Amino acid sequence: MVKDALIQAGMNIGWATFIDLLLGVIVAASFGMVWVLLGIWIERKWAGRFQNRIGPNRVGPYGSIQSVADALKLLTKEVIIPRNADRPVYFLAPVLVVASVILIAAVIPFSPVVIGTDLSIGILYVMAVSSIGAIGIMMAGWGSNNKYALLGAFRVVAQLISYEVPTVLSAMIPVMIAGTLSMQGLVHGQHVWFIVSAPVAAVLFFIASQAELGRAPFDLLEAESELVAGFNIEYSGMAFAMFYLAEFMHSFFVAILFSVLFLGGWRGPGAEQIPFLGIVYLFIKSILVYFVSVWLRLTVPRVRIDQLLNLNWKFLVPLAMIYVIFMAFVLKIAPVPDLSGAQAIAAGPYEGVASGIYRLLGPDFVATLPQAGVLLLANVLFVVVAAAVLREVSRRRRMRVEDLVDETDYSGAGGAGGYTPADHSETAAAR
Amino acid sequence: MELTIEVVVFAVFAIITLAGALGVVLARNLFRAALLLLVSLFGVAGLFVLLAAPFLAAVQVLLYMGGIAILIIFGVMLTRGMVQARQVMNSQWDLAAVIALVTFVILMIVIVQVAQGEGAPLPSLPRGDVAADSIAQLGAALVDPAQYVLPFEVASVLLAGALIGAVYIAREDEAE
Amino acid sequence: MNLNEWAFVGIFLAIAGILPAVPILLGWLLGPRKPNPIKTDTYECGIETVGDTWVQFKVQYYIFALVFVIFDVEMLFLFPWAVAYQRLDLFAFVAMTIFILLLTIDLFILWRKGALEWT
Amino acid sequence: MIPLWMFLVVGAALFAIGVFGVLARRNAIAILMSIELMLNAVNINLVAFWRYLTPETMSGQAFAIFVFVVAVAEAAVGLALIVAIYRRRQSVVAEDMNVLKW
Repeated sequence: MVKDALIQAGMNIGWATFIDLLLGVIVAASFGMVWVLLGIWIERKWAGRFQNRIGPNRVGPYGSIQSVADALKLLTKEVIIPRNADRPVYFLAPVLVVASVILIAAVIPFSPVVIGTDLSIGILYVMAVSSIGAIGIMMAGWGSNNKYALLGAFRVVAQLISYEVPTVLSAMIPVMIAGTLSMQGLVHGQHVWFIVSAPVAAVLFFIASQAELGRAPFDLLEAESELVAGFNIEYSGMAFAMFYLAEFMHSFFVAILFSVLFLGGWRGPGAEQIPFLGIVYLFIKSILVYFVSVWLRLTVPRVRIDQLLNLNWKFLVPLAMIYVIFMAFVLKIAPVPDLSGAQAIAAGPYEGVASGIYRLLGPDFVATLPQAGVLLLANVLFVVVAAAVLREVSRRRRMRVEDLVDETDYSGAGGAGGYTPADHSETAAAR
Repeated sequence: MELTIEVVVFAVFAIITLAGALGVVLARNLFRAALLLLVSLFGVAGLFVLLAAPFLAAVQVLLYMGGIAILIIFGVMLTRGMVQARQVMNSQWDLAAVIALVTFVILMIVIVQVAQGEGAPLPSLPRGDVAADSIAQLGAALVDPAQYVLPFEVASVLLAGALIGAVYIAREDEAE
Repeated sequence: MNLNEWAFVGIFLAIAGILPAVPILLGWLLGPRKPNPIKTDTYECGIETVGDTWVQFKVQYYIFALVFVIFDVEMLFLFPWAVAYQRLDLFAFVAMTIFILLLTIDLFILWRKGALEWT
Repeated sequence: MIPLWMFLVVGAALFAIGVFGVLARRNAIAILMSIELMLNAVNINLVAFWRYLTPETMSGQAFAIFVFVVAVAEAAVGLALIVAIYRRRQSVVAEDMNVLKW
């Protein structure tokens, strides 16, 4: 639209394209930044309610411009640079961390027509871009030249890269059903929401992505109520604010991502016809997901680092891998149906109950329902079997631990199956 | 050859790649060298995009920058006594420079000869477009018994072996 | 392939770098700058810094990174396979099952050997 | 469009830089990084030839993927060896690893 207007105004085609793209980029990129100002206020209000207090209420109506005031305050604060800091690395780190989050906005499908750019590798692009954040954190740890910052950075990076495995593996299921990596393609492929056809993947993705955010209950390296801070200990003023900003922006983007992957993105009644409705639907879904994530953050106690890593490597990753094979198998039994027949019925000349239902609910939805039902049943079966196996495994382990405790044999450090204190947490995680 | 936007973008990524690579080789501080390796790898990802292989570009970022580079940085930290070396190059660095230069010159001669050769000169335009569903084609080719399924399974054996072996080597010996 | 969409990503890359850099720069310009030796000292809860910054790290960090990288490669194979999955035959399923099972078995071996313990 | 030889020149230059790094650096991890550079140079060439000569098949991309696999395996085992040697000898200088030298 802008491009055509500019070309009509007599501008060179190349420049018109460039300005068109630039405008799109600025809108998409600042979306996150603007959201943060609002989102922080919303989250603080929620947190206040959860903890039986009011939350911010001084600046503006209901404290709604508190975040703006905070940002202005931070602007006037001194940016303390540690004497021994590796300066270029020290200042590049927050930039890289924020950039890695903002870049996700480029491929978020807000509605059938509103999307930054619909890359053919959409979801892979998201995963690739967010994996850069780990490097930014590593740089922050190194650049500060502080042993606690470096240690904290190591821990965060170990957490981030560990949980990347189940995140990506569970995102593989929607890709498999929709048969595309493009974000719009994933939304278009969801005639029935993927949370129905692949609920286990949705749960896995939600847990793993919460850990990737580094928020409670997985925020052990910041742990503001217990430790001083993690990798960002030497940062102050605006430089620190950037890490904060990245965290908030990321948590909302992950909620959007979850909605796109599992809750049908912008899908909803009438979204195809009125693109604006799509944006509203996506926001409602994302806010709901975001609320659940904040809810978890405010009510679940923090995990220990060994529990964190055990949960990932001994539970989520094996489960996700077997689940991928399992879903692949089920998809061979119940392949994604051919939708042309359903559309023919809906558009067909004859009247009747079938054609009426097809028209009312949408032909694609009705035609996909049986397959989604089969997938749902298979998922339930998977959960039942997995739970039975887990119960059995943890029962055996518990018995072994009890036996060993009876004999008070604590000597077996290491070795296959030997009792180590870590086994306690393992049983806890398995339960 | 005129100076189109594509050529400019190519030049930018080529310079990023090569400058980063030079930095890796020359940097005193090993951590900085690892960061410059990231820069170089990013440049290569850009070249992949220009070559219509966005999947490889994304994998380059996800796997090389987010995986191998992190692994290397962890390795650097574990041997941190060596991060800041007094002497970066060994005694035969001058010889090494000559060999590298000779390698480059020979490769250049080959490229120039082939580019101007009569048999099959290097094309300046791609022969045809990449299919729109190239990623799906790639996936199909990897598990196609007529194409790459054998290397594919061998790759999994290699990875499995490398994982067990590397963990075994890296772990502290329990006997000591 | 449409290079225009990648031009978008390219410009986005630049903007994504500028957006966080500007506030930091502004903060640095607007805020006070009064460094003193105690303020710019390495922060360690008020105690003077002891020893070198470069404490020895546990090799366990490296082992987790190692396992992660191997599984990252697995993902690299899984993505094109998942995209193509609908049009593939049963052989493709078996091939990928073998691939994934090998790595799963690997993970279990490491687990049994205690390489995944954080002690 | 960019002619093919420009990609080949970048690949060649990257490879030569990698060769220099492998031969000249003392630190074993730096040598490993240089090897990664060389593997990347190979990948540029593979993908460039694929794009210009056989874009209708997926051979170039498939080969590039297998190069990725080799790069990962090499980095994983190589770094593990270096870490183990460092623990034993407190050094990662390639010239110091001369137990087998006669």
